Amino acid sequence: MDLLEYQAKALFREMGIPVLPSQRIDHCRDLKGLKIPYPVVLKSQVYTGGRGKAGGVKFVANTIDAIAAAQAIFNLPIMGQYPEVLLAEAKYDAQQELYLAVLLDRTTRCPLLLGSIAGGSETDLTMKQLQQVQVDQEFSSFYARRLALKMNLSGELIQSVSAIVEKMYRLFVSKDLDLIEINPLGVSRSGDVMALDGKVTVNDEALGRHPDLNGLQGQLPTRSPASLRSILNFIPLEGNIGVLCNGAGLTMATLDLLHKAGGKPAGFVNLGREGRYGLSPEQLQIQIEQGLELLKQAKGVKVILVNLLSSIVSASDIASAIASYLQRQPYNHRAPQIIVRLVGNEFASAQEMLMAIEVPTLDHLDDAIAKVVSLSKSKLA
Amino acid sequence: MDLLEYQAKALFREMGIPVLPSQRIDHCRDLKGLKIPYPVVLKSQVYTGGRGKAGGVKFVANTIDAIAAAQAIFNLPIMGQYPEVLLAEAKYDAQQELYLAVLLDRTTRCPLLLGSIAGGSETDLTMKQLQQVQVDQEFSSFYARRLALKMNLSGELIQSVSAIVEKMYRLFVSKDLDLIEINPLGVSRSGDVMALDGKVTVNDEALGRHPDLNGLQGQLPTRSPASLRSILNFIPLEGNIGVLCNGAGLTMATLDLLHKAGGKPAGFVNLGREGRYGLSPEQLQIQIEQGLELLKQAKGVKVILVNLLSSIVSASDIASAIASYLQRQPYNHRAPQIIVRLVGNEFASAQEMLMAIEVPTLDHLDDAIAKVVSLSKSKLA
Amino acid sequence: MNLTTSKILVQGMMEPMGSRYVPLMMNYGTPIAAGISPGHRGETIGGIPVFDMVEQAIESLGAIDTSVILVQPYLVLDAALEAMAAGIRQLVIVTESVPPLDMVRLTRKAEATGTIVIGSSSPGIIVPGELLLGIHPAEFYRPGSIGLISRSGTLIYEVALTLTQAGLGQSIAISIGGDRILGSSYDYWLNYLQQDLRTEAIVLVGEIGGDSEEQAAKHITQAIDKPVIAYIAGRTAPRRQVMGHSSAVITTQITDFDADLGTFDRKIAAMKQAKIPVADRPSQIPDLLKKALAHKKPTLQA
Amino acid sequence: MNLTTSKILVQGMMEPMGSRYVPLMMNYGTPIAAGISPGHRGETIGGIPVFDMVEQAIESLGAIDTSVILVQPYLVLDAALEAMAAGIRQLVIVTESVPPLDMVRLTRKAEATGTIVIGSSSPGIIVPGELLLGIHPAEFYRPGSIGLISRSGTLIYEVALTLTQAGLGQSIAISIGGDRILGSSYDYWLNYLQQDLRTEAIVLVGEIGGDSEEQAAKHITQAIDKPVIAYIAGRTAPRRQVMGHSSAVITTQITDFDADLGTFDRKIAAMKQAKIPVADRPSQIPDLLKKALAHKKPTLQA
Repeated sequence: MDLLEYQAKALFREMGIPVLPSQRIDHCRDLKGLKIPYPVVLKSQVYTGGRGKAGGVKFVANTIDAIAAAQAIFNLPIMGQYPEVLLAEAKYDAQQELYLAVLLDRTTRCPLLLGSIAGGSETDLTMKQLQQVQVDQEFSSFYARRLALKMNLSGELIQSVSAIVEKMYRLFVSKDLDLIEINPLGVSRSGDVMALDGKVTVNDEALGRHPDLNGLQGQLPTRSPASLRSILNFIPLEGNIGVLCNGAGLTMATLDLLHKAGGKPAGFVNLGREGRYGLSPEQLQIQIEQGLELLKQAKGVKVILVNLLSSIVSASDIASAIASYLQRQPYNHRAPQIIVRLVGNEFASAQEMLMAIEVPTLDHLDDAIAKVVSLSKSKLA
Repeated sequence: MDLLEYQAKALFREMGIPVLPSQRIDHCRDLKGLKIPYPVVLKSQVYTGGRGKAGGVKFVANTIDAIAAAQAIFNLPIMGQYPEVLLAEAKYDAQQELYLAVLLDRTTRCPLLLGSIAGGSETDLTMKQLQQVQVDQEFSSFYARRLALKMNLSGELIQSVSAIVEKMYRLFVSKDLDLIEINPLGVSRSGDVMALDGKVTVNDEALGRHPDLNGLQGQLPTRSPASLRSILNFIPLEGNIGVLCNGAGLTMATLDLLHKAGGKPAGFVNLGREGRYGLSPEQLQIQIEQGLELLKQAKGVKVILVNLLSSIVSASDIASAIASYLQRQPYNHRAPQIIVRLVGNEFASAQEMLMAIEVPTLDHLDDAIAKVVSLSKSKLA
Repeated sequence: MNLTTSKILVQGMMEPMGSRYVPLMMNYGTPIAAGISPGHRGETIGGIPVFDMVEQAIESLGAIDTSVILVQPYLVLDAALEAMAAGIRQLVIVTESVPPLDMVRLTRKAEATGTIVIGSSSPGIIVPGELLLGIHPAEFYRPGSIGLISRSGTLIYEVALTLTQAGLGQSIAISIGGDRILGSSYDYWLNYLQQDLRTEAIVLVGEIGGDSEEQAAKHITQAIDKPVIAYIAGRTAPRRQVMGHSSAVITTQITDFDADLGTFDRKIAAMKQAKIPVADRPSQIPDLLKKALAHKKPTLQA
Repeated sequence: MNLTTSKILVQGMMEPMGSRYVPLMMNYGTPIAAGISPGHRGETIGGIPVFDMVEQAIESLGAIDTSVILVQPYLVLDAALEAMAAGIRQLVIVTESVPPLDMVRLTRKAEATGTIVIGSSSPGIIVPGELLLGIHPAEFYRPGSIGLISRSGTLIYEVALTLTQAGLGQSIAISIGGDRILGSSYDYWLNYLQQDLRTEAIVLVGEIGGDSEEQAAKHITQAIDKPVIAYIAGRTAPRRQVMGHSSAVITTQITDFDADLGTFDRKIAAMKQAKIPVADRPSQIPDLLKKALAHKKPTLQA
């Protein structure tokens, strides 16, 4: 889960990372009660980068300018996103702008500290310019100093920058973050440092144990792991075949096969692996129904392919879940046609059950793919 | 630094260890604004144990009784201590009372979890009755479960008690405690647990990095380590010889020698080792003067023995610090006589300087001891 | 990993996954000696005794080789540390979505203690006809000589089924797990299969994200001389970058697949460079295997 | 501990203790190769180069054996971890009052990496006439054959002075440190002295609190055959229990001496049981030593 800049900065403040005085602006009229002295920077609060170039950041010197600028920013989409809030922040005179980040490196299974003396929004950072330090043992401040030295800092900046990196790391660990980034970290003429912009991505899997962060998304905070909840998502693509599948690998393989056969997926619902802690056989059946409903309602879906493999839910249980869903639907001649691919000892009875309600049911994946693609191209669109 | 029960419970509450609704009572009149429904327990807030038996804990059923009981408790010294505040707390119906503690075992260099199913204020716990678990690697909850099993708990109590132990451990580490104790942990008929009394000792050396705890002593919180500050303490004993010494080992040896020679120490000031991070040679000289002043003002001090060994402050610098202190004193025929023991290359010049102002100066410790003891027994008391 | 003399434990015995999968493992003949669920000491499931803690089970039953971990995601780290502290050196973590920083701590401890960890988010290991350490659907597998490794769950079932239907049984199938931070790598299991006498050929069922397939390709060139066939899922998967302002720098994530970027093309290129035949669909794997085995056999007999 | 081929580093070079004690060590001939103080790279003290980090110094000067740590108490843990991460395996921590839980983490890492730690709160090691790793006052010591070990600072100086004045020089003097959690034990240093060719007899200068003297007495019976003389300070020290409601249970503390209870009587009893002569005042130590050496010599020459 990504945080907006003002949410990230609230965490920075909590951890003692210096940030400028700032105020959240929900409406243009909030600017009349602004407590920060002018000049002020107004920043669009969106989840994407590049807002500066897009016009989402404006410096203003008085209330009249501020209201005009805020109106413009509220009405400016950035990568398709309109901001719901702006951040009004004091101006800072940075002599130098650094880039700092902490993230988890999957290959080495270690947190990585990243830094560059070429920070700032204009910078196109590449792997090569970034200095890296692997936190290969329990963290201690010297890892942060190691980064500062690799960044070629010297004198008092070694201590002031590594102190920031250390706080970023503590935040990273204490809040289970996927990423924490400060770009730029402004360095003033006197050597003081200030987090001028920040990005925080919270790990979704750990969100359940951070109710404070969980609440930032506007959902009710919960203490249960993500995998214990059962919120299904439809991920839209651009074709006309809906896919209901379980497991990321099998879902990807199914999409690949559809493409290869000339089909165009309209999107998919992945019910997830069976290792999902809370997923009982009964819940799998409920999720099949929810998944079919999501696909039915999705834009452009003409044919649905159900491809499910399970070690504990039999083919006939899956079939009866599909059948029970379909039997509750009012007749609609424009409803997507469903093709089911099932396997296992009970395939025959499952096939019989579904054939009886005119749902083609196959056990070979390639056959099911061919059937679905051919239907998706038929005239009955 | 020991915390009072109500301070310990504030930490418990912060960490999610269940405590009863309670209210701090500074004056009897505070009881009129009591927000906890009667019956209520009033408890003397003193640093020593055994207050229950001493009459420092009273159950009261209404405001009139409460005020009378509070007056009695405020006027009841426990081991010589009068309480400055009381704690008014709800009553709890415990079916069972457990003992739990976490402390650091010096020999194994590991935190120890302690527990007994025979908790409560009446219990005379001994090493043998207490179950112990060494936290020999990074902590994880299973250490707490290991304690619960050793305590012979079963069923749901394993989880509820080990959850408390885990929170105690987290508090122990996050606040640098020397000791955290819950005694008793009440267990209700329904299996709920409640910390009914608690004791927390904060590590003095780490206090500088916990300004929140540091402030509890009524001093201004500071972030510097204790050894960077220079507060000298006079530790009173019962004789008439004051000792100014540096280092615990040498101070103890000096006290032992005085006793052995028939002398009676009135107390001592230990200037500490030279490894004290912030102690410069100049500060050592200032501390010598402060130490002498503390000893001069201490009750019963007739003779003062100065016994200082240093690798960076020469005998003549020590001598001049003593001389400069004495020369600033107004003449007082009852001021304690000072005997100085010094060593090193500059002993001769140091001796000369001090002899000139009639301060006997010797280089052999046994000789200095003999001289001091003989003076302490002389008629000029 | 030693699968032959295993005495096996299940952590999370009385929790949802335990009660669901333990019967499957038992029916397959897996020698489960005990289950762990704090507070449930003295109970039994299908004759298997339950203990409060791992060390209690060991005290009562003697040393245990392997633990299958089925507890909820936030308790996996503690369960694994408990097992390692009790001397268990083989862990199979079936639970999905363990927080990555928990896995960092877990794998660090595993390295320090010499513990083999499979998962997290792994259906585990199946030795067809002999042993099920995890949740593979047994009916898809048949004993044979093909070793399967994958990061996927259901996709490895699909491939096993395809092989079984083509008359190619399996010597063993292992999923190293689908979470971001994993206890063991393809490389470890490639070495295992290389040494496994029953395995004649290997199928690596990969997917986009990360760089473990690329690493495996390199490792195969250097250390594996049994035939290897690869299949990589995700050629057409949608992409989304989530890293931040300088997002393209390190890593990106694929929407809903919880996989860092490691593009399909890069993985295929790595396989090609290592001269590993790549199937373009699961149903092509049996043919490629048969070809490779036919080609390889004379060398083996020479 | 290897003191002969030492290339030495000082962490905290530009901090108060560094600037105060480094000249003393240099004057004594200690081969200090570099000092560390973040932000001071490029500066020098008495010709010794200063670096920002330990690894920088090693990169420039080659491997370092030993680091003397003089940074402030809350930075000791990090300094020690930095030194260990850079491969240094001998640490002398002079700084006093390091928080105990920091020392727990420090010593755990030291054990894992095979690092010898002296201190915290130790004046360090002196090899009279050769090497000063710490802050012992050199003028109290003379080269000779008596090995000194202690937990104290100034008290070990007192005993050394007494020996020197009695014509008994010292082979080496080590304070293992006065803080509650220490990196190395008497036992380790007793073994060192047992093997040290120059050491003919050992003086153990103990004090009340803890049980390290009791352990040492046991260890001497089992593993040390050079003569040992003990002196224990604190017979008359005031006591105060600070542990809590069940205070007598585990440990108590002696007012202002920062020492857990280990009573004088118990320590003396342990020494008696191990047949170790105990001096009742520092000035008695030379006589006891001379007796022990006279008694022992024939055996050694036999």
